[in-house]
Amino acid sequence: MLRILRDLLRYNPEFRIGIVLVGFVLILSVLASFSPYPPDQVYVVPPDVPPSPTYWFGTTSRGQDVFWQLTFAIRNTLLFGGTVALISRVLALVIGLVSGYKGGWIDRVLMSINDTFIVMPLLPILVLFYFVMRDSMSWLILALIMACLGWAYDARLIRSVAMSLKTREFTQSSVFSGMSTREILVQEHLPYVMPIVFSTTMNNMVWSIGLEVTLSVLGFTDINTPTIGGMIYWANQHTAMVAGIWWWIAFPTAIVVMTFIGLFLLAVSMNEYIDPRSRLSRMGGAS
Amino acid sequence: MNGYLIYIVRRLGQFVLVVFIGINLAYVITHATPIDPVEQSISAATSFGNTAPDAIEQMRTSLRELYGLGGSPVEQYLVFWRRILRADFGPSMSAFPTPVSTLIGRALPWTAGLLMISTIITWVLGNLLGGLAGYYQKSRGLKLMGVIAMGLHPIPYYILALLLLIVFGFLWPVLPIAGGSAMNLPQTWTWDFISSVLMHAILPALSLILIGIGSWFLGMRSLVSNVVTEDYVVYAELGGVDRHRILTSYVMRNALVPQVTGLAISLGGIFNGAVITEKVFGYPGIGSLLVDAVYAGDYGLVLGVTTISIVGVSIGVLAIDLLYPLLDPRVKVR
Amino acid sequence: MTASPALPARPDAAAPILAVRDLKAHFRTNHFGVKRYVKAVDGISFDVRRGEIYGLAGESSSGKTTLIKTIAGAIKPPLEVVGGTVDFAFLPGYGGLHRAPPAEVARIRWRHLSYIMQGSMNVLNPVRRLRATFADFARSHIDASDRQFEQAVVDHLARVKLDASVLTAYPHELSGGMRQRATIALATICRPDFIIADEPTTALDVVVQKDVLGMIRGIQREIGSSVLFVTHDMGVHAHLTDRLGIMYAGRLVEEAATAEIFRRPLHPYTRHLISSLPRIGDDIQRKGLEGSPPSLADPPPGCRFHPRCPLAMAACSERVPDMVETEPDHRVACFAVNGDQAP
Amino acid sequence: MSNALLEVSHATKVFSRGGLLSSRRIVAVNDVSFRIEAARPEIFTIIGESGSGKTTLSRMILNIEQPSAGSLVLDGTDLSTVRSNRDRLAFMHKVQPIFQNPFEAFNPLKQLDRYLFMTRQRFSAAVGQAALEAAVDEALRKVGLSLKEVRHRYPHEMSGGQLQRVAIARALLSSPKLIVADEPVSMVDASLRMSIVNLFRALRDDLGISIIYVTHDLATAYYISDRIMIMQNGRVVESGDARTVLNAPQHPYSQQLRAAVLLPEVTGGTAPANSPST
Repeated sequence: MLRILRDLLRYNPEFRIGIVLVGFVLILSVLASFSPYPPDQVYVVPPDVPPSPTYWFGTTSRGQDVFWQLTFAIRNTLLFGGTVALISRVLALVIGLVSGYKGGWIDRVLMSINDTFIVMPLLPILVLFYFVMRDSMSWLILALIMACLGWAYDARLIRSVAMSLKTREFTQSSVFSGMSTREILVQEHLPYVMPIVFSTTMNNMVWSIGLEVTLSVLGFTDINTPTIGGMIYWANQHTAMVAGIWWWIAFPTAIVVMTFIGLFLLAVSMNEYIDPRSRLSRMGGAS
Repeated sequence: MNGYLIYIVRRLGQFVLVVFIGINLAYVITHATPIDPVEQSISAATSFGNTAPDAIEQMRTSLRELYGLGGSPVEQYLVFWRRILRADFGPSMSAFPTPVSTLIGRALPWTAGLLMISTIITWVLGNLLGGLAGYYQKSRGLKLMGVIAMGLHPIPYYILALLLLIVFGFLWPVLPIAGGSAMNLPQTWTWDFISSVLMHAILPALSLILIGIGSWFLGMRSLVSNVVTEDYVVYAELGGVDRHRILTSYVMRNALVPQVTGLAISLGGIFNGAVITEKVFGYPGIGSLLVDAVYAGDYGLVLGVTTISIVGVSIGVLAIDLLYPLLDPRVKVR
Repeated sequence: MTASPALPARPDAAAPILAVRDLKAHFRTNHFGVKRYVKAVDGISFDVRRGEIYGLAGESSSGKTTLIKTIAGAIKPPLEVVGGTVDFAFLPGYGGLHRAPPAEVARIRWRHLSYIMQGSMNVLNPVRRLRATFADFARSHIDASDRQFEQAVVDHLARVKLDASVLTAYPHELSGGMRQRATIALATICRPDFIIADEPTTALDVVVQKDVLGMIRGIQREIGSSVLFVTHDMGVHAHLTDRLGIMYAGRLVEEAATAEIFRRPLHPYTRHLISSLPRIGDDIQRKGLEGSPPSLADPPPGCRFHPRCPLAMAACSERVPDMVETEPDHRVACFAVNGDQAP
Repeated sequence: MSNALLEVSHATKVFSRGGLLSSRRIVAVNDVSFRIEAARPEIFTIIGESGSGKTTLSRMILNIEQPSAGSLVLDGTDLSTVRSNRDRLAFMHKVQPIFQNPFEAFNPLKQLDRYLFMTRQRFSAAVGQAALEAAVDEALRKVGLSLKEVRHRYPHEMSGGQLQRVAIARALLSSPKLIVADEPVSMVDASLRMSIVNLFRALRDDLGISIIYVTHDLATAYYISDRIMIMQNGRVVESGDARTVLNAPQHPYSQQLRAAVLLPEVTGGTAPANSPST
C-alpha cells in the first residue's frame, strides 16, 4: 500500500496534482474545528465585507465569515460524499462479487435490478423524496438514499472483473487447495477488485457531491446545515451576484471545483496504475 | 434474425422493468413515509398569502382522492397504478384547474428538443475529438483539448451554467439568458419564432455540451488507444490499408460500439443536468416545471413530471439499445 | 490477373529476396520506476531466397515474434531497432521498412510484402464484412474494374476452398479454420513476392491444420512467393519449410535445409529439440532439458545456451560463438561444433 | 470383482444457450462410459479436438460441472452426493487437477508456497511447522524442485516448466489417487515439455497415482498412455490400448486424426519439388 503511494507520487504527475488539491481541501475542512464562530449563527461579523486581511474571503450578507463558513461547508460536503461512497461501495462490492462468482439465476436477477438503477433518472426521484420529506430531510438521510441509488454502475464493473476471475485457472487451484468460497472471494479475488473500489470511490464522491450541490442550490436539501451547495443557495437567496458580493459565490465554487478536479485526477492516475498491462510491465513478466 | 428478436424482447423486458421499478419507487416514496403528504402539500401551497378555508378543504378532498389514500394498501396501490397508466395526475394545484397532463404536454417538447439536440452534438463532437486525440497521440492541439476536457469534466452542472450566465448575461450580453423564445412572438412556425427559439437554446445547450463533452472525449480517447493495439488494426496497418480508412472503419467504428451503450447509460444523468440548466436559464421545459412544482407544493405535478421523466429516459435508452445491433453485428449471436 | 503456374526463376544465391544483417531490436520500458531492457533480437543475420519457405523455430521467449515484427516494419515503442539492416529485394537501399519513407512502404505493402498473423480470431475487423476487408487491403493494388476485382477475389477464395458467400459474412460468423483460410486468401490475393507468416496454424485443430498448411504450400508454389514461416511446432516445419533457422534467447543458433536439420542437427540445443520429440510407433524414452530458457532482460554472458548445455566449455561463458558455415548451407553457432576460434 | 477408482457411466452433459424464445441445446458430452481400476494405476488419455467435449468431461470428473444424465462414481462415492464442505474436501483429497496454462495456475499477486502449505494443511492433520515444511519440500523434490527454490517466489519469477512442476507438487500434497491433467504441456516450451511428461510416468510408476491425461496431441499420448479414448462431438468414437489404437486406428475419424499428425521428420513425399536446397 505504501509502495503504491510512493510509486504514484514519484512517477505520476496527475497523482501529484490530485494529492495537492485534495490535501488542500482536506486541510481546509480540518480547520472547521478551530472556527471562532459557530456555523449556524448569523450576523456574527459585519455583512458584505469584501476579502480583506481580517476577513480573507470576505463576509456574507447574512453576517458570516466566508472563510470559516467554507471550512464547515467543505467538511460537511466531504463527509457527505464519503458517506455515500462508503455505503455504496459496500453494496457494489457485495452485489458485484456475488453476482459474478455465483452466476446463474442469482446473477440474472441481480443484474436486471442493477441495469434498472443504472438508467434511472435520479434527480426527479430525489426531488420527490424532498417533496415528501420536506424539513425532515437531513443530510444523513439524503446520503443514505443516494447510496442506495448510486451503487449500480460500479457493481456491474466489479461483477465483470469477478466473472473473469472466476474463469481463471488459479481460482480452481484455490478450490482444490481446499479454500472455501468466502476465502476465495476475500483472499484471492478481492485484491483484484480493490483498486477498482478505490478509483470508483473518487468518481462516486464527485457524482454524489455534484448532485448534492445541485439539490442544495435548488433548495431541496436541509439548507441549515452548511454545505457548499447550501452556501450558494443562500448567496442566490440574497442575489449576491447582482449585488456584487461575488466572493460569496466565487470561493465556494472554486473550492468545489478544486475538490472535483483533485478527486478526478486521483481516479485517473489510479486507473492508469491498475491497468493490467501497466501492472504486468511493473512486475516484469515474460516478454 | 432470430437472435435480433431475442435481443429486442430482452430490451423491451428491461424497459418494462425500469418503468415498473421506477414507478414503484415513486409509490413507496409517497406512501411509505411517515409524513402526511396531503397536509405537507397544503401547507406548502398555502404558505404564501391567504387561501379561503373552503378552497383549502376542496384541495384536501381532491388531494386525498389523488393520493388514493382511502381503502386498504392493496387498493391504494391499484388506484395509484390506474392513474399512472391513464396518465391522469389530476388538476395542477399551482395552476388550478389546468390538468397536470396539459402542463407537461406543453413543457415536454422544449425539454425533448433541447436534450436531443445537445446530446447528439455532445456525443458526436466528444467522440470525434476524443477519437482523433486517441489516434494522433502526438498532436499538441488535441493534447491541449484533453487537458481542457479533464478540467471541464468534473465541474458540477450548476457551476458551469452559472459561469456561462455570468459571462454571456452580464459581462458580454450577446445572447438571451432566459426563456425559451422571445415573449412577444406567437408560438407559430414562423422564421422569427424559430430563430428566436434557436437563439434562446444556445446558452442552455452550450452548458450541456460543455459539461458532457469531457467524459465522451476522455472515454473515447482511452477506448481508441486500446483499439489501436488490437490485432485487426495492426494487421490493417501492416497491410498498407489507407490511413483514413483505418481511422474511420477500423479504429473509430470499433471504439464507438461501447460508447453507444455508454450513451444509453448516461441518459439519466443528462436529464439531471437538464433540470438544473432549465432552472438557471429559465427554460420552459419540464425541469423548470418540476422545480416550480416543488416550490408550489403541487403534488400531482411533481408525481407527473417524475413519472414522465422515468418513462421518457427509459424510452430514450430503449431507442438507443434497439439501434445498437446496427452498429455491432456480433449482437445477434450473443 | 492471368494465373501463371510457372515456377519462379531458379533461385539466385547471390541475390536473396530478404537479407537480414546483424539485426538488433530491443525493448526499453519504464513503468513506475521498474526499468527493463530486453534484448529480444540480438544480432541476427540470415537470408531468405526467392521461392523458398524459410522456417524460424524457437520457444516462447526466443525473440522470434519480435524478429518478424521488426522485419515487417511493425515497430512501435517500447520496441526499437538498435542496429542492423533488413533488405528486401523490392525495397533496395533503405535497410529496412522502418527506415524507408512512408510512401515507399505503402507502395510495397501487400503488393510485394504481405503478412499472416498469429491467431485468426481477432485479425479481421469484427464489424466489417469480408468483402469490404478485401477491398481495403487489395483494391488499390489491383488494376481492374470493380466487377473484375470481385471476380478475382471469388476465384482466389476458391483456391482455399471458400465459397463466394463468405464475402458477405462477418468474421465471427465463420469457423476458426474458415477464418484462417480467409486470411490466407487475403494475404495472397495480390500475389506478393514475400509473405511473413507468424504461427498461422497454431490455434487450429490438427485436421484443419494439415489442410491449411497444404493450402499455404499450394498457393506459394502457384504464385511463386517466398515465405518466412514462424512456428514453435517442429512437426509443422518438417512438413512445410525448405530451410530452417533455430532461435534461442534472441539469437540464431543453427540454420540449414529443413531435411538436413532433422537428419543431422549439430547445435546441442537443436539436437535436444529434435531428439525429444515423441513419435507414434516409437517407444524410446525421451528426456527433457534441465534448466529454463533465460530471461531476455538478464541473459547469461557468452553463448546463451551454455548454462543448460551438456557440451559447455570455458569459452562458452565468455564469448559469443559466431554463426559459422560448417558445411555448405549449414551454419551453426557453437564452439563445441566448430572448435574455439579464439582470436 | 475389483474396485473401480473411477466409474463413469453414460455421462452426458447438455448446455442450453440462448434466451427466452429459442434455446439451443448443445450436447457437449454424449453418453460416455469408462472405468479406471483402483488396483492398477494407469495413464488414461482422452483425445479430442476443440468441441469434442474432452474438457467438459474432465470438468465433470473434477466435479466442477455436474452431468445432465448418467453418473460418475469415484472410489465408491457418487459425485452427485458431494455437496457439503466436508464431502468436497474428502473428494479433493482423492482427485486433483493440473491445468493448461501454468502462468495462470497460481494467483499472480500471491506467493507460490502459500498454495502448497494451504493444500497440505487442509488435507492432512496439521503437525507443526517443521513437519509441514518437510512435507512440502518432499513433494517439490518429487517434481525436481525444492522448497528453497520456491519459497517466497511469485509466479512471474518462474518459467512455465517450473510453474507446471509446482502445480504438480501442489496436487501431490493432498496425496491424491487420481490426477486430471487438461492439456498440461501444450503451453510449456518444447525443451521442457518432455520432463513434465516423464514426470507423469513417474507419478504412476513410483506413487501409484492414476492420471487422466486430456490432450489433442497424439504423439505425447502415444508416448505415455496405457489406454486412450478418442472423442468427437461429445461421443467416444474409439477406445482401447493406446498402442493398438494409435498404430492401427479403426474408426474413420481416428484414422483422419492419425493421418493429420505432422511427423517430426522430413518425408520424401511432402518435401517440395522446387526446394532450392536440392
